[in-house]
Amino acid sequence: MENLLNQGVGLALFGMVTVFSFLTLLILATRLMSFLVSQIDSEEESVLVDEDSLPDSSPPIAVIAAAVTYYLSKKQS
Amino acid sequence: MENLLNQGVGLALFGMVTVFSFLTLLILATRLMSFLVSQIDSEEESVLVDEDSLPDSSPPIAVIAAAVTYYLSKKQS
Amino acid sequence: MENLLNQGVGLALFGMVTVFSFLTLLILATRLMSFLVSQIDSEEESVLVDEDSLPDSSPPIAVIAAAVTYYLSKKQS
Amino acid sequence: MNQLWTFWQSTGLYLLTLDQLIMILIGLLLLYLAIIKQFEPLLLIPIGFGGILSNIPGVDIAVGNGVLAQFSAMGLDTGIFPLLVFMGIGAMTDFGPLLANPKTMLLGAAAQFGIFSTLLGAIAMNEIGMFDFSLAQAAAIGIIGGADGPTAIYVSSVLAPELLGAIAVAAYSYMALVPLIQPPIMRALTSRRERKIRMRSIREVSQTEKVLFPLVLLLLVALIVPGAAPLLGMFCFGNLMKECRVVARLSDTAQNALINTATIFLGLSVGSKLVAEEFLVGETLGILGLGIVAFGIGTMTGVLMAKLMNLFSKNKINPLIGAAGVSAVPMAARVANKVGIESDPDNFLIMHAMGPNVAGVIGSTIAAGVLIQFAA
Amino acid sequence: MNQLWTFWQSTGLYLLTLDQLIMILIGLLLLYLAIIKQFEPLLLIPIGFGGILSNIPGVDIAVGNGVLAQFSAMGLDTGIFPLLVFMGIGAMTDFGPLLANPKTMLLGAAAQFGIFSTLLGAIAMNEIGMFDFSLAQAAAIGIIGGADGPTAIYVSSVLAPELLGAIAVAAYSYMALVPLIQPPIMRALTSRRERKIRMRSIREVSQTEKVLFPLVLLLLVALIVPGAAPLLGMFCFGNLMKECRVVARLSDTAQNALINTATIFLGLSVGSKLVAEEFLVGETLGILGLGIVAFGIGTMTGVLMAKLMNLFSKNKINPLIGAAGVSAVPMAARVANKVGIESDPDNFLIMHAMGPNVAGVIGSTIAAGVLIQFAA
Amino acid sequence: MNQLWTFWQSTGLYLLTLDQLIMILIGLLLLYLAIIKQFEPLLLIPIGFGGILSNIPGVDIAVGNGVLAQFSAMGLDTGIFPLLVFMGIGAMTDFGPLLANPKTMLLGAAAQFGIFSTLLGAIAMNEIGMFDFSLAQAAAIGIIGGADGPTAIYVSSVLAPELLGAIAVAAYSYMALVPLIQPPIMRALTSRRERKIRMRSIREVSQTEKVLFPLVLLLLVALIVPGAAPLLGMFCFGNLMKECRVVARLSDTAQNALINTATIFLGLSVGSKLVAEEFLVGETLGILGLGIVAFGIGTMTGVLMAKLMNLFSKNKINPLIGAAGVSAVPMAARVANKVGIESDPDNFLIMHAMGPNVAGVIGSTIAAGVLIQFAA
Ligand code: NA
Ligand code: NA
Ligand code: NA
Repeated sequence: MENLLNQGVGLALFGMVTVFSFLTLLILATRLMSFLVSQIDSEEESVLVDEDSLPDSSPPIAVIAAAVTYYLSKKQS
Repeated sequence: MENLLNQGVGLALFGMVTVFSFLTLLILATRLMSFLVSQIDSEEESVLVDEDSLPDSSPPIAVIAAAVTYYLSKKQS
Repeated sequence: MENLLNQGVGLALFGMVTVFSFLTLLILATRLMSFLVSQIDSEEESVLVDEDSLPDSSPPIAVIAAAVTYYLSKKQS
Repeated sequence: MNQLWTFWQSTGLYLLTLDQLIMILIGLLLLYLAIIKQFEPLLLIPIGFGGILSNIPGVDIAVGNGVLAQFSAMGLDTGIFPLLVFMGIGAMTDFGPLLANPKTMLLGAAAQFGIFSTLLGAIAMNEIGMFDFSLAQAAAIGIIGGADGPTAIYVSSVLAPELLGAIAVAAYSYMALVPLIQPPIMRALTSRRERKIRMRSIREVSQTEKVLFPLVLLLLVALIVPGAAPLLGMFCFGNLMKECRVVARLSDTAQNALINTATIFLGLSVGSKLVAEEFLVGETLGILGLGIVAFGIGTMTGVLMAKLMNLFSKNKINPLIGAAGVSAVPMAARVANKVGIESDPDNFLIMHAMGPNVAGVIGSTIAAGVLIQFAA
Repeated sequence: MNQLWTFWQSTGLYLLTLDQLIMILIGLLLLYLAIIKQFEPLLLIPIGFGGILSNIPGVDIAVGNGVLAQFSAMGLDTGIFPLLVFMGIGAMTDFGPLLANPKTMLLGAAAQFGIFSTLLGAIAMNEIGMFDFSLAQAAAIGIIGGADGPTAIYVSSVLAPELLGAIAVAAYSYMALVPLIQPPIMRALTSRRERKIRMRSIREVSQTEKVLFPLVLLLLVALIVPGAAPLLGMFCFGNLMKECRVVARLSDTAQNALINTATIFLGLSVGSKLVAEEFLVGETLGILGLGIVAFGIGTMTGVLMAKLMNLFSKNKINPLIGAAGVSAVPMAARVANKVGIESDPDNFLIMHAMGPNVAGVIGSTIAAGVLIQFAA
Repeated sequence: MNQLWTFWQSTGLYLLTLDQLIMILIGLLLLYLAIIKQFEPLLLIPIGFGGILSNIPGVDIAVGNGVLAQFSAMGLDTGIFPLLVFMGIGAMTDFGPLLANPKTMLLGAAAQFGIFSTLLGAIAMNEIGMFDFSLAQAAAIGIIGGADGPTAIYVSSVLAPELLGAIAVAAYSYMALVPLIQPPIMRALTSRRERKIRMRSIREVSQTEKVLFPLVLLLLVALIVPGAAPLLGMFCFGNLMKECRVVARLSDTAQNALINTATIFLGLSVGSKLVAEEFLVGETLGILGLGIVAFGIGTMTGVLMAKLMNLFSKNKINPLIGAAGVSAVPMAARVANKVGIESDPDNFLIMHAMGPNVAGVIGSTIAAGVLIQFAA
């Protein structure tokens, strides 16, 4: 019984700390994200959702291949 | 075979009686329900579906607690 | 390994022949279908989807019964 | 060459049996009835198409891990699909006309004679040595007389899954044939004067009554015929969602996306039961024959009950609306209206017939509950 | 005669126990609350109706192969239904107000004190010998303080399925009671001057930020509290589908047909847990009592955190919006607005309160992740 | 301190492996392609997001009782999700242009060379010792050349579930890249004069033909390639529901709520296959390489077949529409139209290209049936 109480207090403290830490980090991450977006947006017009755009000429699918290759080469060495 | 015939006749009779009894009771219950509704409706305006209403000040959730308490007290005695 | 190569070449040839044969037959079947439809349509007005039509007086459900009967009679003989 | 021979042996041309060919033709016939004759297309198109798929040789569709076998295991063997369809029908049903004139429920009771006389008919066929139906099978056949598709499918999935295909096909086909089956019987049993009876206009029913009715109905079922509670429970739940008006989004989904999805899956699952070994048997003929008798008797007893009630009541009922008691919503109510107009072009019976029509749904569900409880 | 006796023994009238009668009455009470008082009707109507169905004697509905037992096994025991509901809520959530003023996330963090103090309260009840809750059970009870329905159901399905019925009923009931529970606490903890604080107008948030936010959130969860990833993952997925604007048809289905279907099934499944043996126990009283304390403490700590933040910041926060940090979206935000208007009829707090309101959802999901990871 | 250590060991920061990090980045890349580049977003958003969820360490999402593992077991391993998507596509397909000019089906046949040459390519990679693909794996890779998402997923779920993630990613990525891959090949193989060929205007097709076509197609499949019957059967069923016009509510649900729900679940399930151990292997590189070759060869053979047909026919076909035979509906047809307009701004090929485009779907389904029957 004593043990359960200890466990409970521990879990409660720890849980509350985690929730606070998480949301504090989220505030920082969100601010950083918003800051970066505002920097990029001021440089160029919004890149999002251009209905008429077709894929451009440097297919980023190649990046997947590159990532896998790189990963495999590192693994083998 | 004879047995199946007996069973079948019994089930048919019994089923038909049940259907009739049920719907007769349902007529009575419906009439009673409509009568009670008309009585209540004539006293007050329709209580149903008032979009703006917020829960009133005597939370009926307490009734659940009361019901469980009452039930438990009876059970223990 | 050699075996897999053989299997692969066989499957590829055979698959391509099947795809071609199938679609060639489908061309023929489609043309036949369109021809028959045009013949029937020229005789009568379109029979499809007449919203007001009720089932007519010769219930084709009888055909199911007839089919089953015929089938069973042949099977028993 | 060897590979060509293997291929030839894998084709439908080589593998197709006569049984399968006949079943495919029956599937095409059901599609024809559904599309051209507009026989209950919502169910008969999936059933017919599923029937064709199930009889394609050389591939597992309705058996093993086939997709229709999986649909069937998921929602037909478990009863889930017919119950979801029934919930959706509940969410589309208006009990107003019934609440305005509750005594017409008796018409919905009387028309269920069709169910029980068909049950007896099936047993009589046993007696004369034609078939060998068990009590459960006879009960499942009887439910065709309930003129209610999901109820028929649910009951046969419980009592006689091996007859499900034939029973579902018979139930939906005869429901579609109601405009042919009923009018001659209705005319034969009524005088022209009776057919001209005008009924009093229907009172307006308050929303409170409509909200309370599914609960009253459910509680009465719980107290008297618990076996009907799964079917009627889902039906009443759908109806309550509709009438309470505070969960419009749920009611909307129950009436559209959910019932449509369940109908597609239910139809395909029923179609998966149209395999030759189960369908091309003498019993199917017996079921088709008994089914039409069931509809006839239900129509008859509905009309006769209306005439009987008129002997004791001063507010006369037009006996034509008794025929609507078989269910077959809303077809049977429309037929009552149509036959009524033949005798008096200004006498619109449709609203009066909706009462017994939905009462017939309740009645056949109660009958179903009794059969499941006592014939299983 | 014998058959009549058998029939009588099959009726609900004969079989009904006092427990079942009480549970049916509780089911009717939930329907009354949902329909007349409009207590979270989307969930309480299916829960209440399911509760009635589950207590009908003599037929398997919530047990064995009954339809509600099957729904429950399919989507409640597996967590699928609450996760789908959560995905749909994600697709309906606008993080704009939160992104405009991220520091209000702290309010959503503070209000989760309700969860953990309730956990301690449950353990305290053990200490004084009232109950015998395990740590997992205490954690599941605590989550009621999260004021978020699907999260509460998900957590209890993992940690304490035997308490699920009572916890779900308590969570939804108290969420509906937020307009009664919160205002007195909010008024007691704030001065009239504080309640009149006007907040700066909210900046416009770009679409790019809205698209990136669910991904930032998910990645942070993945790195820190993986246990919250199933819940928050489905939530962020729904939100991304909405905000990215290139899959409007998927987002539309997630917000309508899919969430509605999942809600119907989830509610009925929760209802299937309202069987007498599990619900009519002393623990239910404890849960109901602890639940209201949880809401009260969450409200309190939310408001106090706002006051604390005002000590260190020049852009003052109206402490009323701290109460919205409990979640109970969007009810708690509306309550904050309403109480604010009492003091200053021109001070509309609703948009400012939406930030902590959705932060409260994130906060309780993180708390849920911690509880699942460490109390299981 | 001990507890902090336990917590630290439970975080993603501690648990994350390099493999998982790479896979999460690949998931983010897929989302970028889907949202910014609009690469088949309907599938790539769920796949990419599912891929991220599946690589979060310390929690069961794509394994064990995790929600994505359950979706996958429910509908991907069983084939149900791709079949439902295919049914919905059938309900959205108009066979009119194909029926108006049936001989263009040959273009849809020719373009399937891409499938079989890729199969040979995979085996050739074995021969030179790069990989060790089995016949079933080679066949599953080949189906990428079918340029049809649900078909590719269905076939790989049957023949090579271990490659499903890579195959699905490749198939959808290359389908999105069709506007880049096809035009150079089309221009290289045709003269400017050929590209200017104007085709005769398309005859109007009667509704009767449209209703009968899915049945004719299904029966031919049943007789010749039963292995394709599950896929083509569901496709034809969807199309029949649309064209018969008597079940508009079912067709509507198949085209909206049902296909959207199936797409969400299918995408997440495919995402659950993007776990590092299965995706970060050399085979994935081989699959990506072979996939682009498959699209190229399919385009080539489609165009060449059109030129071949022109040798024997007086009604000349514009060879650009041959490229639409690869499927990739409707992207490939649009590309044919666009390349045609380059040479003659008044020559609209889109309707002519829709015929081979949907014929390509039929063709790849037949190819899939052959592969499933003979490579399993
Ligand atoms: Na009936
Ligand atoms: Na919360
Ligand atoms: Na293709």
